[in-house]
Amino acid sequence: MTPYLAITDQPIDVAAAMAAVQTDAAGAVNAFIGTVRNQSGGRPVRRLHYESYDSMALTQLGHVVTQAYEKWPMLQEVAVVHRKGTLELGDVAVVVAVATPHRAESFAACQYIIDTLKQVVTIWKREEYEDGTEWVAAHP
Amino acid sequence: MTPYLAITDQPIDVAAAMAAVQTDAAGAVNAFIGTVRNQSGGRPVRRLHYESYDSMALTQLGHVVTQAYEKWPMLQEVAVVHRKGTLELGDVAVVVAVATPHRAESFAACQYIIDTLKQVVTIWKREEYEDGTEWVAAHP
Amino acid sequence: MPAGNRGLSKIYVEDMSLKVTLYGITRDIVGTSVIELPAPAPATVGELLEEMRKQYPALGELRSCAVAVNHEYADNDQPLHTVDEIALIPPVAGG
Amino acid sequence: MPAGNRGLSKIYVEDMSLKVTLYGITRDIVGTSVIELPAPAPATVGELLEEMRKQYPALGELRSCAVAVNHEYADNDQPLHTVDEIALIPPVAGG
Repeated sequence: MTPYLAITDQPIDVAAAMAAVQTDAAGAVNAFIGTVRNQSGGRPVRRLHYESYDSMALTQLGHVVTQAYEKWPMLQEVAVVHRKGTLELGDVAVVVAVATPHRAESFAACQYIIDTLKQVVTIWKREEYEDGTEWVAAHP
Repeated sequence: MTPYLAITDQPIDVAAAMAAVQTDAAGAVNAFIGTVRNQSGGRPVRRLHYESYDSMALTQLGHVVTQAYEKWPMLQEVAVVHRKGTLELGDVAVVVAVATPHRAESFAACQYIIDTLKQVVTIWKREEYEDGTEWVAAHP
Repeated sequence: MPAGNRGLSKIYVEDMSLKVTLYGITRDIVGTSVIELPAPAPATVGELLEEMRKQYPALGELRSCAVAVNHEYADNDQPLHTVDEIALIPPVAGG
Repeated sequence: MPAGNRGLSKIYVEDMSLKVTLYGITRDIVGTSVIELPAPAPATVGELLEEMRKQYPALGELRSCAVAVNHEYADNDQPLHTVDEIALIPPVAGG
């Protein structure tokens, strides 16, 4: 039940993260994969740069996963891997994988983790366009 | 946008199904993986046997995916692979993967497809226990 | 539709035999994977189900038993033809 | 808590300097990744934010700017100590 949480500057191995959560007791695995889109708000994106405050990000990620275990006691295994550094179009930025005995909870827990991750985990995204860069969500 | 739908007696390549849906235009991929649990309703399960009426199953699966495209017009790519034959504990029975520009729709569309698949797709499951077998859900 | 065609159709229905494919627990109940119903065969899905349940009462104990015609779920009033691909569909359990 | 300890604590706060680490757009605004605030340094999270916004008004234009103390989000009334790991946290955007 120890969650597999990581922040890495290496390409994410999605299959490994999903394999990490599979057990014979869990019939359902839900995985969310966030990839680099070629546009953002209609503006063409060339690549992304993720910056992370690693030690705090892992602390906060641990809190998020603990909350998920509290909300869904049947939650069995969790893996969250977030990439940092420079990412090209199509690269995997984040994978969240959860295993539960039944499928409805796998969807709910996975969605809770990615939604909450986006609110509290100390990772920042800088989008690179044809004509400059911008920190995402920095200004109102 | 042509969905990748398959019923196979070979082990499912989850990574291939997920790769099949990834595009530079879709930032979000959600995948559901159903695996063989070691118990069902508290009763230990030794293995599963799936039987499929393939031609109808693929027709019905096509309807399900078409309905998903109607409900979520931003849905970009869909892959559904279901295994048949004899499966051991931990084996992947089904994978549903969808790609959308934003993440909320990826969860909703993926869940719709697996939920509806379970209602209409002509695949039958026979659970094998220590002391016999049973067709799942056959009787009230 | 001319009366002649209606008469022809009627004769055709009375003469036809039907093949019904059985899956899952319905195959176990009937004891074979294809059953042939000789003429005069049921003319509609509803008549087919009635005939099958009469011959194999265990079919009536299932949670549900649908009929598929050419890969689509069929209503009771759908007519059946020799060329149709007909199947009994017990409760599905994929996923 | 004895009065003597309170007095000691007061002297300690007035004497201390603080190091604040800056991430994302706050580093761009301040122009460095670590800023050292010499004694007398702000005694609480709220005072730190007030001081930083005074020196760098662009921080006030952000959607939000939190302070983290030892990897946890901190309220305005949380006291600060030299040994704390302190960071400015502009709006996060992971995932």
